[in-house]
Amino acid sequence: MNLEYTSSELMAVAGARELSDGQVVAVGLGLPIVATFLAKLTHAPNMTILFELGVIDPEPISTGVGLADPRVWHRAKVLSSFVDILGAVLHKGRVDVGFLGGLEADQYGNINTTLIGDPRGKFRHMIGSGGANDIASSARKTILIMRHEARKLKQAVSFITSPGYVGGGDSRMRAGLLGGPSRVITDKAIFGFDPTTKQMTLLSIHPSTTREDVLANMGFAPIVPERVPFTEPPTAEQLRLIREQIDPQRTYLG
Amino acid sequence: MNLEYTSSELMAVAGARELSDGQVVAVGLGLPIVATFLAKLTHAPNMTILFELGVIDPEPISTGVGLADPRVWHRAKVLSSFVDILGAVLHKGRVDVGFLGGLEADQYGNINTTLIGDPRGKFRHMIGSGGANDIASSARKTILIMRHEARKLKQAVSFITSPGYVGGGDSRMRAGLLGGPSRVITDKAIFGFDPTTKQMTLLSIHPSTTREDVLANMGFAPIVPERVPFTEPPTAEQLRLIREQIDPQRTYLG
Amino acid sequence: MNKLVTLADAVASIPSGSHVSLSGFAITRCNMAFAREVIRQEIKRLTISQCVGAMDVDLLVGAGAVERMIYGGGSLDRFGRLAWVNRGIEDGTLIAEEYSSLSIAFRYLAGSLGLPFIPIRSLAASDLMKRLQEQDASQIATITDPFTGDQWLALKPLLPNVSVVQVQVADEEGNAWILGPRWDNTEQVRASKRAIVIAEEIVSTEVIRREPERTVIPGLLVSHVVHLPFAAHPTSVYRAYDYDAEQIEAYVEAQNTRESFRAYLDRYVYGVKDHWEYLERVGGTKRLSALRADPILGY
Amino acid sequence: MNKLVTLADAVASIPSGSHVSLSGFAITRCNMAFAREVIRQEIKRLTISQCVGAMDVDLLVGAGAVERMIYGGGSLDRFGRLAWVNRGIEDGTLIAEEYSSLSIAFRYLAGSLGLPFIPIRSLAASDLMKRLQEQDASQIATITDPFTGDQWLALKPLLPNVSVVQVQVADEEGNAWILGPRWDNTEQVRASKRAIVIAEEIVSTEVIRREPERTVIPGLLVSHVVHLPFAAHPTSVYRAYDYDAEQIEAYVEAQNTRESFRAYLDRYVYGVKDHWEYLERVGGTKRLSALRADPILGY
Repeated sequence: MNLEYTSSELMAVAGARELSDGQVVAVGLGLPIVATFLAKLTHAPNMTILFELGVIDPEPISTGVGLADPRVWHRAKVLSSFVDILGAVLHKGRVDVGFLGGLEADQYGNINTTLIGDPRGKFRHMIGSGGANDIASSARKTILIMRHEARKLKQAVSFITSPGYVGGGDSRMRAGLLGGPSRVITDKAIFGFDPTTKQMTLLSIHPSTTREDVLANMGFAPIVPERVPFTEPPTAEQLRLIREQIDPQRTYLG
Repeated sequence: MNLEYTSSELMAVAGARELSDGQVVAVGLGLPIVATFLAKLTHAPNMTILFELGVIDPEPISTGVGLADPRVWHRAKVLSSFVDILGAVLHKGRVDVGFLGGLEADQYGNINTTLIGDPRGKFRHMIGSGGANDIASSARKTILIMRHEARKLKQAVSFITSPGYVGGGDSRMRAGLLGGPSRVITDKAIFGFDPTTKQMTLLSIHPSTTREDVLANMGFAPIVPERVPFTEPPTAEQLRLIREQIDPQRTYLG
Repeated sequence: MNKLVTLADAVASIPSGSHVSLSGFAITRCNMAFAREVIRQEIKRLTISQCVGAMDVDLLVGAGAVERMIYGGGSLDRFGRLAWVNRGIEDGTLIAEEYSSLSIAFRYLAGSLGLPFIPIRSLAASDLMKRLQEQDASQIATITDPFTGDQWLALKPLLPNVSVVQVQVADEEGNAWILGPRWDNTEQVRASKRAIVIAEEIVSTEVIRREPERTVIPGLLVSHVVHLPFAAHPTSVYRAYDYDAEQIEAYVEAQNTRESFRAYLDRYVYGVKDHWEYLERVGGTKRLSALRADPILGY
Repeated sequence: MNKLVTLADAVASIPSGSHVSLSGFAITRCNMAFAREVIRQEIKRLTISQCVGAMDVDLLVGAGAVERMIYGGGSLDRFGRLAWVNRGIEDGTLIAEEYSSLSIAFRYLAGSLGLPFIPIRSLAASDLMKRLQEQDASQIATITDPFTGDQWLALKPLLPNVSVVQVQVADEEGNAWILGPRWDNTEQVRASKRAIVIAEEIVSTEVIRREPERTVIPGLLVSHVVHLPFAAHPTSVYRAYDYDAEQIEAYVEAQNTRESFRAYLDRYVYGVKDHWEYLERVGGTKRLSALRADPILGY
């Protein structure tokens, strides 16, 4: 069976697949919300979902316009505070997966959502951290979803908002940080990280693209194993859930 | 007019007189509750009353059996937590008056509620601190209500549970503590503290007693000014409020 | 996920030697049925922590289940003293680390937020601090405020193995509401590795979702949920039932001697096979109905 | 004590140069009417803090009322960016101390509890930390855990002069309930010297006494209470009204140039004498009725 799907839908499905039942997941804005609720509605019904501002286990009516929208807090089991979610769950060390979107990332999974350009010269300021730095610092592992473009997957980011493996090797651990990035999911491929050097490593290529296309659109050379499989495509049921239930207004899947 | 009253009633009235309208008062068990609610019902209607376990501005049905009794939380405006009351109000520095009962006190207003006897030998263990140490450490000032006996007003207490002026002079300040005791109200007299040496100083003698009786029943010699007035007796209205409204079961005024 | 189990199963999850934080305060919301079951299961060498020592810990100490207490003082309010705790301290059979209410609450708070330590003004210049330093110098330190140079006391986070918390309302996942003041309970639960929730009422998660602002214990922290009406008897649960003055007085009377206490245990702990038999022994439905809280007053 | 005043009187209590913490998060519970009145009263040189920068601060920055921001990043969610904040940072006219949500929340928490500083794992190895250290080395320090010898970052408490908080329900003393998540609001209020409560509904203290567990802001921290329906418009207030998408889009459109923003201010801030005239200008009762929250859904 050949299904039509968008690259955003594939990213959401790939993200969902990285989550296991019973995990505690801190979710950032955008596609991570779609991916997380897809997992919850399929193979991970006992997952606990956290939004930084004080929300546990909502059943969103839609993805809303963002975390400030009561549509995404709908039917939550807990409505509390930053200190309760980012402090007593995340900083305490109880978050299994932090699920973030990114503007720019480098080969060690360091994320920039603060500024584009030269921080000491001309730059354009963006959204900043929110809870992203906190999640990237204290979650047991982090998954990043972002667009695959050479100007976004950079050798070095303009500004490290949320640290990945910092300068590679054991530099993250030496900075006193737990966990670290486990996956980067783009619209062309899925990456992991080398266990020793902590460099980004190609894990799978999306069906619609090629290895050359993946590598030509990156600002650095990831580790590429000899055999790289294709990413598993979405199922009809996953697409139906995304389109009819999770993001019917196609806010994030446009 | 000559009114009959008990020494406990006089102590409660004397305690109430030390409180001003608009103050934030952290109240311990026993007579302090009676004194504080008497002030609230008379000259200090805008006083804020705190109980350590998470209670603000209750209207007790009776004094109950203690702080664990819902009768004393009745009609509170806030029901929260230790951290909220002892942390965000007291430790933050917002408590004007801490109102405590004591088992033993020494000439510098150090309070013992932990043990009687020799802490390194034979002793009898009592109630310990609860919030008393916290209140004595962080309130702008502390008022103590206790029985007037030589074995309770001691040269040195067996154990400093809640510090007063520690060793006198500036030793409290040097320990990093705010405020300090302002009054000790017993069933025979009212004491203050010398502004420099921080020794207990006789301020007034209750109408039913004498200067000799006061001094004979203390384990140390307080500073005694040349002229010591008599303590002002309760009014008929104060007695009515205590007996009919605040402690009708005479739990504390027996 | 449905975490409902029997009290016996929840208690059996606690190995001897564990650090357990209890939710009681003097004579209210005490883990009494829990304590009775711990005694029946012969769990020993417990470390018990709570801000204000309560009837739950005194019963456990009296029955020999406790090795160490970390607490801020306590009593049975006007009913009496924590006689077994006091005696254990007096004769040296109980290791007691005595703090104040706020210093225990701050230790739980530090534990709940993953802080390495927490500065505090309390305890300074007191014999509480002196004795704590003598007992175990590794629990309290002094630290210099890096911004002002001032000296502060620093407390270590308190990290119980399990928190046992008596609540009015929970769902089967452990999402729970506490009515009335919460004293140190929410920090205890967050500081602990896991929590056991003992609830007077179990409601559908649909009810929890209706007022999620009230969920002070999130289910993700909870390992077991026990549905057990009158679990705090003879202590009170605000808006559920009042304390049973006669039964607390019987306990205080029993505290007098080893023998009278043994008789108390035989009658109310060892002599009943479970909580339901205990409730019959203290007077059954008739007595318990008399304790039921007035819906307006809450006690 | 009755603390009810007009918005104008509450705003007049804030001198230029004050540090004000705002209760908004992106496009919800923003202090919009407050910000408009601050601009009309020409209060200047404010320091504004909040965990997540929101529409309230962007309007204030655009109108030139803000000298310095202490915040953890922010946006107008899918509607757009904090364009004035961003531009101020880009051209150097705004001093911005940028943190993360938790590091701001912890700074408020330290302020609220009277802690001299608070340790945190966040910010380490990030350029946020590097830039903060360059900006003002006195705000962040490293500290050694006295128990383990580990190095930690220590943050200074955040101590605003006044906290302005948009709530659903308050009494005339300022005892207030917040429905929905509270993000950093309760720590902001406790860390601040005093608070101004802006309430959609004023209830009798009798109502507050009925469910005192819900009182997340105690009146003792509050200096002024303002009763002002739709005070957060065009942002939302959970269980009161939804965001006004058209009006937020009009704001985003106006962010494009100095001129278009001046026209926006003339129309919605300077061109109206008070909040009631503003509400008429954005469509009056007909428009506002359309935004009223569904009683079940809450938006």
